[in-house]
Amino acid sequence: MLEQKIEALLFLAGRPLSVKKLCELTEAKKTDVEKAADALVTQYESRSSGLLLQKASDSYQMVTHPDVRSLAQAYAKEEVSSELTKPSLETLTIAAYRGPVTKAELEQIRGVNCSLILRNLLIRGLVEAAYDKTKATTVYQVTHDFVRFLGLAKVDELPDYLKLHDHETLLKLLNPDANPQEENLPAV
Amino acid sequence: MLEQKIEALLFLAGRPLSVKKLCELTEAKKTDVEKAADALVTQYESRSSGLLLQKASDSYQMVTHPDVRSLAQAYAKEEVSSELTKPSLETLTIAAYRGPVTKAELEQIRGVNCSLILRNLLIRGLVEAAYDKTKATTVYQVTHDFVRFLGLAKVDELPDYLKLHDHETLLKLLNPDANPQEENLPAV
Amino acid sequence: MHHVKVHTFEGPLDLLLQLIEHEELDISQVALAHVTEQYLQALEKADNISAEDLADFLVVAAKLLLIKSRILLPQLAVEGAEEATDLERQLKIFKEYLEASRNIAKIIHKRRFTFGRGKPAMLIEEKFSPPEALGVGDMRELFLSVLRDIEPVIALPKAVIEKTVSISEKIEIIRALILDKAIVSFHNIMKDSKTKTDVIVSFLALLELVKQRTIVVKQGALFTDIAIERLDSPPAI
Repeated sequence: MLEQKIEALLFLAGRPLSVKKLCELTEAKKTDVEKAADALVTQYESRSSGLLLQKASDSYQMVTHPDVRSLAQAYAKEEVSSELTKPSLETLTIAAYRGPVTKAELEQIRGVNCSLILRNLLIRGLVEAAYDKTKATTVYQVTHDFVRFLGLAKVDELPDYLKLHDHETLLKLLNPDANPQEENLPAV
Repeated sequence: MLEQKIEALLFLAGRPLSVKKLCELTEAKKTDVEKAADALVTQYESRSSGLLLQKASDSYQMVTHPDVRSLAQAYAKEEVSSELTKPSLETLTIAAYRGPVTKAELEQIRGVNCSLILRNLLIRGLVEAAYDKTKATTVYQVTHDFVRFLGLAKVDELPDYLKLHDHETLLKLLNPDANPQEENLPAV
Repeated sequence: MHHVKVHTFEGPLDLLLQLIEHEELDISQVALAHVTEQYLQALEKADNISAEDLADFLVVAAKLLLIKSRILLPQLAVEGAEEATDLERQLKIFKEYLEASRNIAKIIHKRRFTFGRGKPAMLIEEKFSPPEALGVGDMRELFLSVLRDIEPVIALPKAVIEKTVSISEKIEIIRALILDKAIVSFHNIMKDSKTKTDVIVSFLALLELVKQRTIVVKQGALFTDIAIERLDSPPAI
């Protein structure tokens, strides 16, 4: 059971975890944690897995097997530089015209969950997150780098910015008071 | 070797990867990728691992095992809102057993219009939409975020899956002529 | 006719199933005919049915009506057998998935949740990588297409049967139809129909159009002419 716990934690962390940290998280003794982690290291070596557990002086890390190194690099490249899909471009555009915008607003506008797309736009440095104290939530907007890439000084230089930023259609969708029929929307 | 590659990619990504994406990255054929990934799913289930590979529709995700739920939840600092209304649960059930399913089929089974409930489930990320070229219409299926509530490796491990996935009476209802070529949904 | 207390119901099939199970009957044509009146009463008392759900309830009401009339007046039972057995099958299938959804609720209740990782495992350096060939003009077009996609969502609650006809008025129409005198009055409306079967089939067709939200049925009072109006906007989604 301790082995499963350590395995799960090393996967979730994706980076080295010290023995001390593992002891805290699993509420187990140091000797037990080390014994279980070492057993896991052996287990990963013995089955021909695409993963390895690496032991450093006093920490453990789950990593990809050296045999698949080039693939790992291909994946890293893919995450940052593959062509943006249409849903991604739409989300980016909404962040530009409507930003700073909350995730909930983005999702109302697009009608689908945007978690994975936002994660990718953040990694690519196209969108940045900030904490809005008034709304008490995270808001998203396009980065300065992206605005410069478009050849603009500020985002409000986008064509029809004023008209589209507060377009009537958006207000109807996002402002339930302006649209009393929205009360009929069933809770999920 | 393909299995190791897929295992490494799912570990690196942490998010779901589609069969299509796995094919691109491994430069392997779809049938081979699916076979290898399914073998991995079984392998993770059979060894008492702290991890699980989950299959939802046409993608795979590496996740922590349900047995270490409380530890993993505490570490991931993830709030789980699994509260689902009755209509949501019904719609998700049909999508899980019958997916990919059209809106017409969903409405035929539930006897009510499902537009708003589907939109809400799409926004919550529990259902995803895809375009089915053969049927020339949009189809809906459950996502990893939903399967993660269940703690199962695959939706076909749900009770009575075969009966409800390939329900004889259901097929008769949807297609009274028992002619699979004809797409004629009867008027309700 | 005794009144049955029903719990909150989500849709017409949910309501039907509750009524049949309350009577401890198996799903059959006879059982459906048996609960028809209770179905209409429950519908009348319900005040939380939105205008757009009403159409779905009415379609089922029409089928119940057909089943009941087939049993009361077997001489009508020339056509429409398919529609009658449809509802029986539909309800049986609905019951299967309803039970499955209860099983799923139990599974979720065990809280055997699994967790993925929010970020990639390796340190992927945040690297500015803009989409190639994306200009401000493209972005304007994209934003306009997003707005166009929203239009039907906003229109959705409007693309329903107008509330001018209250639920109880519509229920009266249907209930009356079950009685003989209603069938007579229906003849007046459908003067051109040659047989009684024609009348019922026409009525079902009418309700199907209501369901598809292409027309609005209005009736000032019971037994006055039913006015049929075409809705301007087609259904949104």
